[in-house]
Amino acid sequence: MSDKKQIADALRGLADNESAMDVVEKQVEKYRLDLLRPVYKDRDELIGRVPSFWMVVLSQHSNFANFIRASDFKYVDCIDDVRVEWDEANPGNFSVNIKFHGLEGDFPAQSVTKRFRLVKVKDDMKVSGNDEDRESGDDDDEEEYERLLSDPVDVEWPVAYDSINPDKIQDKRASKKEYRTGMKTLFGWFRWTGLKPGKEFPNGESLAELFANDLYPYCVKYYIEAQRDLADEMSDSDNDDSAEEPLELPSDDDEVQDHSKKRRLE
Amino acid sequence: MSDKKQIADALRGLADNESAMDVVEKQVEKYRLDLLRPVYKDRDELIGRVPSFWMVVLSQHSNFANFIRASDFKYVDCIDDVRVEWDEANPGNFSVNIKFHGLEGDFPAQSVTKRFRLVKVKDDMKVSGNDEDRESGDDDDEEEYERLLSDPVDVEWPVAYDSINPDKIQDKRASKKEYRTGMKTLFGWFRWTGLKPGKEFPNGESLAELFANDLYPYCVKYYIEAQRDLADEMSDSDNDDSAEEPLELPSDDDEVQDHSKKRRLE
Amino acid sequence: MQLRECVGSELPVGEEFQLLQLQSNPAEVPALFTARRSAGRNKTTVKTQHFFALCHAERVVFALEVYCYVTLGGRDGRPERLLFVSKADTNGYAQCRFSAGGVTRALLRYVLAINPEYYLQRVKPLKRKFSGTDKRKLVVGAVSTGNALKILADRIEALTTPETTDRDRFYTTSALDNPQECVTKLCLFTRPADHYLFNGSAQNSGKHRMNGQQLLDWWLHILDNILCEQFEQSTTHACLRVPGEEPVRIRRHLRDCQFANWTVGDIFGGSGDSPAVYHVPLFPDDPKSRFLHQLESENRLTNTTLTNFWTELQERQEFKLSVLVSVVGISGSTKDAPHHRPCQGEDVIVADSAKTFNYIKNYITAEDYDTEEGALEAFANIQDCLSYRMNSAMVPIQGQKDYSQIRTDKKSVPKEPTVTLLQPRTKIKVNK
Repeated sequence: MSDKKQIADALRGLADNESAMDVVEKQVEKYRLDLLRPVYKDRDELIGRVPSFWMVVLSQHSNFANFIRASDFKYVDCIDDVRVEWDEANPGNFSVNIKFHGLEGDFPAQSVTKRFRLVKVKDDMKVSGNDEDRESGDDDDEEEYERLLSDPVDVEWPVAYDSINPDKIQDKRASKKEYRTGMKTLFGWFRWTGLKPGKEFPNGESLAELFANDLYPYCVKYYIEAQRDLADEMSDSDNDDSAEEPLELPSDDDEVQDHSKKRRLE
Repeated sequence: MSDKKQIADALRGLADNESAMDVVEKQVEKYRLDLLRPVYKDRDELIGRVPSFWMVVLSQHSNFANFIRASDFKYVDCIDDVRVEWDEANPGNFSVNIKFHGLEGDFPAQSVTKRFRLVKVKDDMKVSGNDEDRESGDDDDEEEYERLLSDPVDVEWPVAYDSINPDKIQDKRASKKEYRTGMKTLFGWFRWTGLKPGKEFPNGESLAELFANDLYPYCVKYYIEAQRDLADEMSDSDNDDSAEEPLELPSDDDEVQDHSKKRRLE
Repeated sequence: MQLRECVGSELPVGEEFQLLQLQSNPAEVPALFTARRSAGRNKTTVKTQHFFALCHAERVVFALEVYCYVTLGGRDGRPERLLFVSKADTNGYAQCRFSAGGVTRALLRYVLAINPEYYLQRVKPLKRKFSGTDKRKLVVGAVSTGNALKILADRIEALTTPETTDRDRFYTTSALDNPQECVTKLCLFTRPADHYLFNGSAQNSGKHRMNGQQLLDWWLHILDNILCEQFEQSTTHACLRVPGEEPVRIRRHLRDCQFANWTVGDIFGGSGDSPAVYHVPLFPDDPKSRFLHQLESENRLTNTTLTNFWTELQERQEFKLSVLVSVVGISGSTKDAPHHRPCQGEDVIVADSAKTFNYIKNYITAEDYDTEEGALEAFANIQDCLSYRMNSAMVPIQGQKDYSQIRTDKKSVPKEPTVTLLQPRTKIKVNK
């Protein structure tokens, strides 16, 4: 019995230990961003002196293109600067600032900042309904998860998008299709809140994370990839199919039995 | 002209900035391991009180099995403890300590520590041959990359492995096949140096990294997953359709999603 | 053979369509068939991917994916081209009736008319030789980001001449010694499913779906037609394999075929007790290749015979559930020597990298087709992408076929057939 108790205590101890690790990881993340802040600041300044830097980065990134409409690239090419800033106190919250230059008669130059905040939500979706057999008040064990939310931010849409610009659509009902199309553009993303799934910019959270975790941190790497002298050099993501990889025949001496050759190694 | 100079200077500045980021990432990694060290220490102690913890973790981890021979699992089940320790001064270097209990008449109880060190190597493989048209001495721009190396460490092999135990094979030439088979076992891994590709344990570096970056940090998660499987709960990988799905490495895009924050060390 | 006429002849008169022909840059790849260790490795295989998408009334409505492998230096010295038809699909959002079978036949006819030499120009080699190159002047993948930035800085200041003038030396070009003797093979794998190229399109009630039997009949009809029309009767044979079915039953599937040389089996050679590894090709995204990789991981590569291979394959998930699946192949010579050379910017868009190819293709295959909106969005995106990014457009096609005459013949022109092969694409867009 005391054996069992010992094991149970150890498992509970491991649960606390897991929480301690989470705390460490958050602290490390804060430390990391504090150290990177001045380095990013220098970098932003240097990038500003390289013509078309962000145009090159954003137009060559294949995943970015999956989020927005192809027609948006006319305005993506107007992006002169992208900056991501993380809150000092709470690095889960961040803002994405995008600077556009204008297009005569179609699109005004502007600088737009969209803020994202990480909020804790009780996981009421996974434990659906059936609250009867749970003591209320004892919420400690309820799973919490974190979600990114945002507020809509003002942005001036291109004139060419008038027909799909939600502010200019008079009869929302008759123009439902146009409204939805507008919401799928990069400009629709600035309205994203995270609170109306299915009705706003699709995967707005993932696009925010793409800026914060990929595009901004690795922009120089992407810039260089786009400048390669041989465009067709394989990048890791091109290798999309394992089925056609050549097979490795066993060497003659271990033809018969030889169990674990390398399979798929990380 | 001065325009061109300005851009060129900015690009060179970005090169320095990249180096500064690498320095930050190394510093962060050190900070992280320093903070985790006491947490890992507590955890090691708690894990020691959970019977068969490592047996459960190692036998349920799908990738670990790909590195060693199926017959090794008899001895993997003897593993009572696994610890990874990173050098305080240089976290690229680490040691993996494995404690085995014995098997009467076959395998002695023992504790084995294998040390790995990260060394810088000039990239002489990618630019093959033809060094004539390059000034020697001016090596500054030559690509450097990092490689994991190790020294062989003593381990007592099971009696059952006598026929493939390199120390007991008399005629190396006649028993080439047995020798090679022995090198592919977990015990062969303890001899791995990283200097004789094709002649020693295959992918020894990857197995070291698997211990350091996956098995040890996430062992509690794997333990819990294994318990869930026992409880007959379907995990994603048990899905019926799995046979249909191609074995694919995660694409870059997934990576962004999953591992999020951490900027990978290059 | 012009793409416009060829496809237009199968589309309804009075209707306007647009066709995208996307093509990868030819690239040398490892051999399709694993060679014995003892065999010399002097073959060269060049792989090129074709992707066609047909649009009607501002909707993407049909797509077809074909790989072409040209192999040089085979045992008898005869060049070979092998067409692997990997995926075809409709989504039911067309605003008029059209025959997907007719379009498939026309597109295969078009690909068969392409001169194999066309695929041998400016080929990306299997391994690039950078020797003799001053790497410090060339921005390639092996150069670190930091050093690449310095190279670019030097270039801007014109301190170094960019090594960009002679990029062609990083590609190979070859000719066929005896193009007349080129062997043509065509193969595909049939397995019914809800969708392959148009995710979620099964939810459209307008999409006609076929079971395994119907799908096989549909393909046999197309291939039989192509065999009679385009191939030398005497030197060509065609094969059908249905794992799990007796030869007698397999022959029954062939009873309506006109071509004389249909047999039971496959075109890859080998007897029942030969190791499968040497006679099963490694096609992309193909269950047979995946099974070979499984055998590799289980160390059964060299001791699994063809007979066992097919028996075990049948046990695998993709062949189970009493769904009729089949492997169909053609091997022989075409009546006319293939002579067509597609023209960049006119009828084909050649992507400069796998990345660009997928970038464009994803506008079609990464969309959701559970509602019509997907078909409309895919069209709008592909059109905008081509015009803004590639300074290009799809090929306009006028329907020329009088459908009124064949309307009664329900059997040969299914309403809106689903043509599905192989595995569904996984959606690239991230859904959280």
